[in-house]
Amino acid sequence: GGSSESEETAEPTACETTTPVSLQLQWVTQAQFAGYFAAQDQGFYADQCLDVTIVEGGVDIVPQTQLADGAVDFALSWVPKALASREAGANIVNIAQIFQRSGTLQVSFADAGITSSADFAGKKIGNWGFGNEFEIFAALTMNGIDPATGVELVQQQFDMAGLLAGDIDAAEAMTYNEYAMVLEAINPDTGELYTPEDFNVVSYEDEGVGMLQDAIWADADKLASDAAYRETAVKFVAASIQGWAFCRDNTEACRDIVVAQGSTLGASHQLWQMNEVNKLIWPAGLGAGVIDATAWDRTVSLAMDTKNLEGSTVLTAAPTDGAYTNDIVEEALTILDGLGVDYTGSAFTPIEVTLNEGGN
Amino acid sequence: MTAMNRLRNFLTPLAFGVAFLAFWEGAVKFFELKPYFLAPPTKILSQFVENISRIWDAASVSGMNALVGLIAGTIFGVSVSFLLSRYRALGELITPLAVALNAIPIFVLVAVLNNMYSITSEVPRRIMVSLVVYFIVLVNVAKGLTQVKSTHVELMRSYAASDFAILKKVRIPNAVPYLFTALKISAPAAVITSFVSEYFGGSQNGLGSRITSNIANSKNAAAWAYVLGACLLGLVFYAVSVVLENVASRGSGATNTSNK
Amino acid sequence: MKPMLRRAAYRTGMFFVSVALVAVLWELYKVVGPEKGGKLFGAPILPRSNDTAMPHVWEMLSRYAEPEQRSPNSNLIWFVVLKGAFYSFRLALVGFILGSTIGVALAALMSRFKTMERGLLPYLVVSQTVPLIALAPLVVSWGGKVQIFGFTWPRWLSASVLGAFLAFFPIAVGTLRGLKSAPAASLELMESYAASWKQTLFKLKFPAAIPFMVPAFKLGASGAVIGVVVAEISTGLKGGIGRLIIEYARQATADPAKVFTAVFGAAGLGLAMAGLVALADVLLMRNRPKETTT
Amino acid sequence: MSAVHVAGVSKIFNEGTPKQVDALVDVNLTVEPGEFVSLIGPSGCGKSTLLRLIANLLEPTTGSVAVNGKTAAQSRLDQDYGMAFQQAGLFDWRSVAKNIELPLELKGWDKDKRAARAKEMLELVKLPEFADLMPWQLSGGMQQRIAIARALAAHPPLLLMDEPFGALDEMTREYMQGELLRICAETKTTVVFVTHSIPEAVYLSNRVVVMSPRPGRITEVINVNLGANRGEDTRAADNFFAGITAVREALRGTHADHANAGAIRGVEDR
Amino acid sequence: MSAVHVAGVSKIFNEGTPKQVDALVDVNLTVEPGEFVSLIGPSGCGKSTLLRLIANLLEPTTGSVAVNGKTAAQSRLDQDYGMAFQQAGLFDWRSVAKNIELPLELKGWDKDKRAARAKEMLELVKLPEFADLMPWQLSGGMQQRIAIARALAAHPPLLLMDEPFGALDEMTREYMQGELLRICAETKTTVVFVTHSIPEAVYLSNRVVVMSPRPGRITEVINVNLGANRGEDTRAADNFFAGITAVREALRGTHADHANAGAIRGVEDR
Ligand SMILES: Nc1ncnc2c1ncn2[C@@H]1O[C@H](COP(=O)(O)OP(=O)(O)OP(=O)(O)O)[C@@H](O)[C@H]1O
Ligand SMILES: Nc1ncnc2c1ncn2[C@@H]1O[C@H](COP(=O)(O)OP(=O)(O)OP(=O)(O)O)[C@@H](O)[C@H]1O
Ligand SMILES: [Mg+2]
Ligand SMILES: [Mg+2]
Repeated sequence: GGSSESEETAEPTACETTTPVSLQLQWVTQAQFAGYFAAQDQGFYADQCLDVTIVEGGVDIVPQTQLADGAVDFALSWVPKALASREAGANIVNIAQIFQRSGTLQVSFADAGITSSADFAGKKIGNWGFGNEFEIFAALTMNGIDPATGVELVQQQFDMAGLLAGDIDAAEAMTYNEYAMVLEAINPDTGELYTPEDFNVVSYEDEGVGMLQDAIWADADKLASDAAYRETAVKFVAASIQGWAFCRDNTEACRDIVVAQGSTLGASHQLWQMNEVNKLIWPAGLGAGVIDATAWDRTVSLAMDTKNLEGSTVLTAAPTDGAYTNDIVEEALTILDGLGVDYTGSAFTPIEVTLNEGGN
Repeated sequence: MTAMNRLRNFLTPLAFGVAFLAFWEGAVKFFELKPYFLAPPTKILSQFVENISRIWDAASVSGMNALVGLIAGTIFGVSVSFLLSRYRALGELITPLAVALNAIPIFVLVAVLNNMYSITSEVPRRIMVSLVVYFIVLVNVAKGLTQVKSTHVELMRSYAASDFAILKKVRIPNAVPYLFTALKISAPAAVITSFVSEYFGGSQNGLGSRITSNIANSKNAAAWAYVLGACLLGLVFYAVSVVLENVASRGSGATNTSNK
Repeated sequence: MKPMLRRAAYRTGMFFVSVALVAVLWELYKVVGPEKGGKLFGAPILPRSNDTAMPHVWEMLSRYAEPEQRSPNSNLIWFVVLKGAFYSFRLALVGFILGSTIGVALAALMSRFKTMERGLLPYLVVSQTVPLIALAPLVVSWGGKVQIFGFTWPRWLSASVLGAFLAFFPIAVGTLRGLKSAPAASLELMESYAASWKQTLFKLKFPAAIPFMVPAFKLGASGAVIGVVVAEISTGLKGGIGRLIIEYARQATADPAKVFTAVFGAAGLGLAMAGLVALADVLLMRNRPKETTT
Repeated sequence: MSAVHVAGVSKIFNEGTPKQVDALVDVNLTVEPGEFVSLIGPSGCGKSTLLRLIANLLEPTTGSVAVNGKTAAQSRLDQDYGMAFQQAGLFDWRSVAKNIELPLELKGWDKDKRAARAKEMLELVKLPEFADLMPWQLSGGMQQRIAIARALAAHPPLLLMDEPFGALDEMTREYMQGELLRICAETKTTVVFVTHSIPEAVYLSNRVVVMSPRPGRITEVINVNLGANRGEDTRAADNFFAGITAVREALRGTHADHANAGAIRGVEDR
Repeated sequence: MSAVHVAGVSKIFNEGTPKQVDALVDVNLTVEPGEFVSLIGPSGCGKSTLLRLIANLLEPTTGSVAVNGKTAAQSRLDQDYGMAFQQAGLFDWRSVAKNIELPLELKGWDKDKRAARAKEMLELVKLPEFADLMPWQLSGGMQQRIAIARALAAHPPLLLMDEPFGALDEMTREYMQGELLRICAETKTTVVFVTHSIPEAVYLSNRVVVMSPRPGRITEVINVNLGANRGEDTRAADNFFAGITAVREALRGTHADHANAGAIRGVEDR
């Protein structure tokens, strides 16, 4: 838009007024949200005349309903969960698909022989519940395994102790978090840390049932009716992507920002997480945040076909129009063009991270 | 008069309940509350009917955890309070601990118990329920065993009765109403604890985890259908304990034996 | 007063002795118990005695002296836990006060109008069977949105409200029983003075109810703590002990002892609330005849 | 104008239900100012009910009750009487002085005036040094004296007492009887006094009203004037014993088959 | 051989502590078989303590207690006495008959023998039709009669009673006194009876033992033999009134400054 034109040139000039904006995270502070913290820390939000409050999540916080309730201005949510809320009346819209890939894994000990989702049958399959388990159901459905009878589904605690203790055959793990947890633990047989060789990892992205994850959602009604809110959304997405680009190029600095924000996870864990999250975002062929219609459609169709424990599907019908829009993110990328930010990250190469015991 | 009273005791709460539900339904309709925020009672009821067999299954899992824990905790609590009444020094030692534990949120121990046992088993949840019940029973029954009328003890001593005879003929009968009071408190607590302990992971077959996962999936009406199941389960436990208490106190004639 | 203090000191001493005893038993079990857990009389109730499931007591305690994170300016864990417990304590206190106010008001209402008691009491019982985990999301969603008298509902208030939800019930029931405990002769006396309902309530019924209210308040206080901790876990409210429990539980894969620091913190929080009520008990009951126990 | 005038009063509880109790039937009683009248009779004969009717704590089913020439209701509002029960019924949470001040507080007296009156009453019952103690720190007899002080605090012309000394041991009781007589003489108070004890009724009263149960009625009124200066010697005097015998005779008639009277409470009450 | 022989007994509670109480000092008392002896005296004079010493529920500090020629301890083991208290102290959870059977149960009697004895005792106290009721379904007087039946169930030669009628109203009390006399005459039981009531002591006893407090001692023993056939008329008889006067005189001496006696309980007890 025209207004953003003027701001990008007037880079250092003070804002006349700042717009207060709140963002609801899905969970407590960690590198999964580094881009937003970086944007705040590096002043990218301030540059856009935004005063951003980042609101942490919890076990029962459903970010998209917080958004729909008007408690916050924007929320992060995985796409299938948000679509389910949308079907339940939350009028929200995906305005930027930050994570381009799914980071969900199913981790098992190498000797358990679980090398693909087809091997899940009859096993104790861990998951976190709270709507983070759809990919597991999708994989089961794909393999013709009945979630209620074909496997034993177990809700994991906050840690991975269940896997290490042998209570669970394969545990749900995010590349950037729980997978690191097992690699930070001591193998009692060797007295050393576990190594990747000790485990088999099933990646849902690779299995073809990956669903879209962290995306920025906005209030659809306000977006349509409130020009100021729309403008804020554009600026917010732009500054956020700028933050993620910063983290791509400054992995360790971003780790420090997150740690400074009060994450109690250890530093090596956070660095690992930062690095893995970068891998989910970059490279972004269409530009960071742009929603890839193919991936979207795959997510939607999986959500409509996947039956959960109770035999119901995530979605009963295809989402109504306006579940996502690329308009906002495209305007945002225009702003970033003006700032000279690389938002495709085609040259991105991840760093090598060594995990320490306990992630410290 | 009495028939009239009984009718009133039944009709008044009914009227309140109907008014409350009507208000709820009306509020949802009037303010156009979105389903993810609050579902109207009619929708919850239809979900309840629709999912009745699943709710029954989940309720039997949570209910079994609560029941096993309740029974185990009660047996354990009663046995230990016998020990305490017999060995005063032990009582002096354990009672402050039991009183303190009653004041702290011990449900957080589930996180620890899940690692001490297998997360896939129901044992940690049942142990959690037992613990909660145990301390309630212990404190109450120990009180019942010790707070006997001094006339009664003196009378028994005048009969040259042994300590065991005093325990059997005075202390235990005196403690029975206290036991049932403890049960009345611990029965609902057992149910609630069994839900809360599903919060920390484990098999996803109980009411607690069904409620949270439905809420996480924005299936609010379904979640509240499970909540309704949970309320009914809690009420069944409570009602049974009240009936037991009444049966137990009928013999002793004391209508208000509830004593904390 | 003096012997009462001595009694309290004795009980506190006994408490610490028994806690120490539990610690000893814990370590003893670690020596004799099966590494991978086991069965007793056919039931799998023997816990695993390995260091992941049951860390050594000294491991737990030594954590308090360690920094929370490895970063140089990290606080020591004892400080973090203490701060978290104090934060939750404040929330629990707000919840407790809120719950007490509602509970006492309901009790007064029910003691005034028989219809209210008939109609309301069963639902108060029902209300307590509603799992907190179902209410949490609903109440949480009020945070930052609901406006009361021009101030926006802060997120922490939701946690306090859930605390109040568990606190109000025992208080309402106990207070109601207390209000009804006023002896018939005293009620008649007030009537003979042509005292108004309000005068009777404040000069007779409430003072007479105090001995019933104090134990009810004790239950209410522990309810408030439970409510707040559950709510903190549920909403991830930053700053409280509930949040520390999830965070440290997440690290239990590699550091199983750490979570115990927060668990003990929660215990301390409960005890602090109980202590507060006990203090109120002493103050309120100081001029009352002491119970004689056999 | 008589202090109490009960005319044709009957009181039926739970009328028309299976639990109907004819507590009082056609009771007529007049008490003159300054008189001391005792009500005596077996348990359940309606003594307390009659007292409560006078106090307007109950409404008669038929008949009328007048106190000091006013309706019972009006005289309750005017605080024309003070009341004392078997249990002293002091409020545990108020000091002795504050207990005495209670009726004055309810009348809206100001603080100084209340304190002055409490002091005066404490002197009347000879316990001035106990003002700041809590009731439970006093013996039963002292508590009962405080209750009398409370009943008299507003200087009511009429004192209604329901077995006030029933819980005291006999020796303390005799002492309290003497005190009550002295206080009433000093304050010229009219007293209606319910008791179970024949010697007590005889020792205290100008007239003893004997009642009988099922239904509750007045069967006899006995004049026993032992004179103004009763003392320890009175209790050994012949006319005291004569009075006792007269009241016992009157009661014997009302008190037939006592063996299993009032049996099986459980069946009766629930 | 005397039924009770108390020689040079004193009892000091909490000896050597600041809370020391000299409950009894140098008490000597002999009760002959078949005698009815009452202990009377102001509150705290040690009546209950003396009774408990006889029952071997307490050990004397000095002196000796013999019952039926045996030590008190031995006679407790032999169940030589039955006991009854102010509160009937029935067990709420046992039926009336089962309450009476309790002491027999403890002696190991078999079921039929117990049931037979319980029936016999219920007839003795004239409540045969109440065997299967629960205690709380009975009136206070009936409960007290059951308690007496329980105390007598094992046919002990000695009955120890601590204010057994203290909680009853005066009319029921007089009735119970008559019953007690009848039962004791039928069973030829020796009775040591604690009471606060002068007429009760006089009516029941062969001898009235008057005690005084601080420290507890026996000040006088009054013979009041009203004869074997006491009845309602006895209570109007001159020698009854004479007995009352004698006991009152004896008590008056022990009972000086009553006004504030036993004051300030709180300070004294803790
Ligand atoms: N509120 C009431 N409802 C029903 N019946 C009552 C009520 N109050 C008293 N009665 C009945 O009325 C009768 C007279 O009772 P009242 O209390 O006046 O007797 P009383 O002479 O004072 O007896 P006591 O000597 O035991 O105090 C009794 O049968 C009693 O059960
Ligand atoms: N177990 C005890 N420990 C300490 N002091 C006691 C104990 N039992 C009685 N006393 C004291 O001994 C004294 C005599 O008590 P006792 O109970 O024998 O009196 P009593 O004559 O029966 O009085 P009452 O008429 O009030 O029953 C009292 O001062 C009492 O406080
Ligand atoms: Mg009465
Ligand atoms: Mg005594």
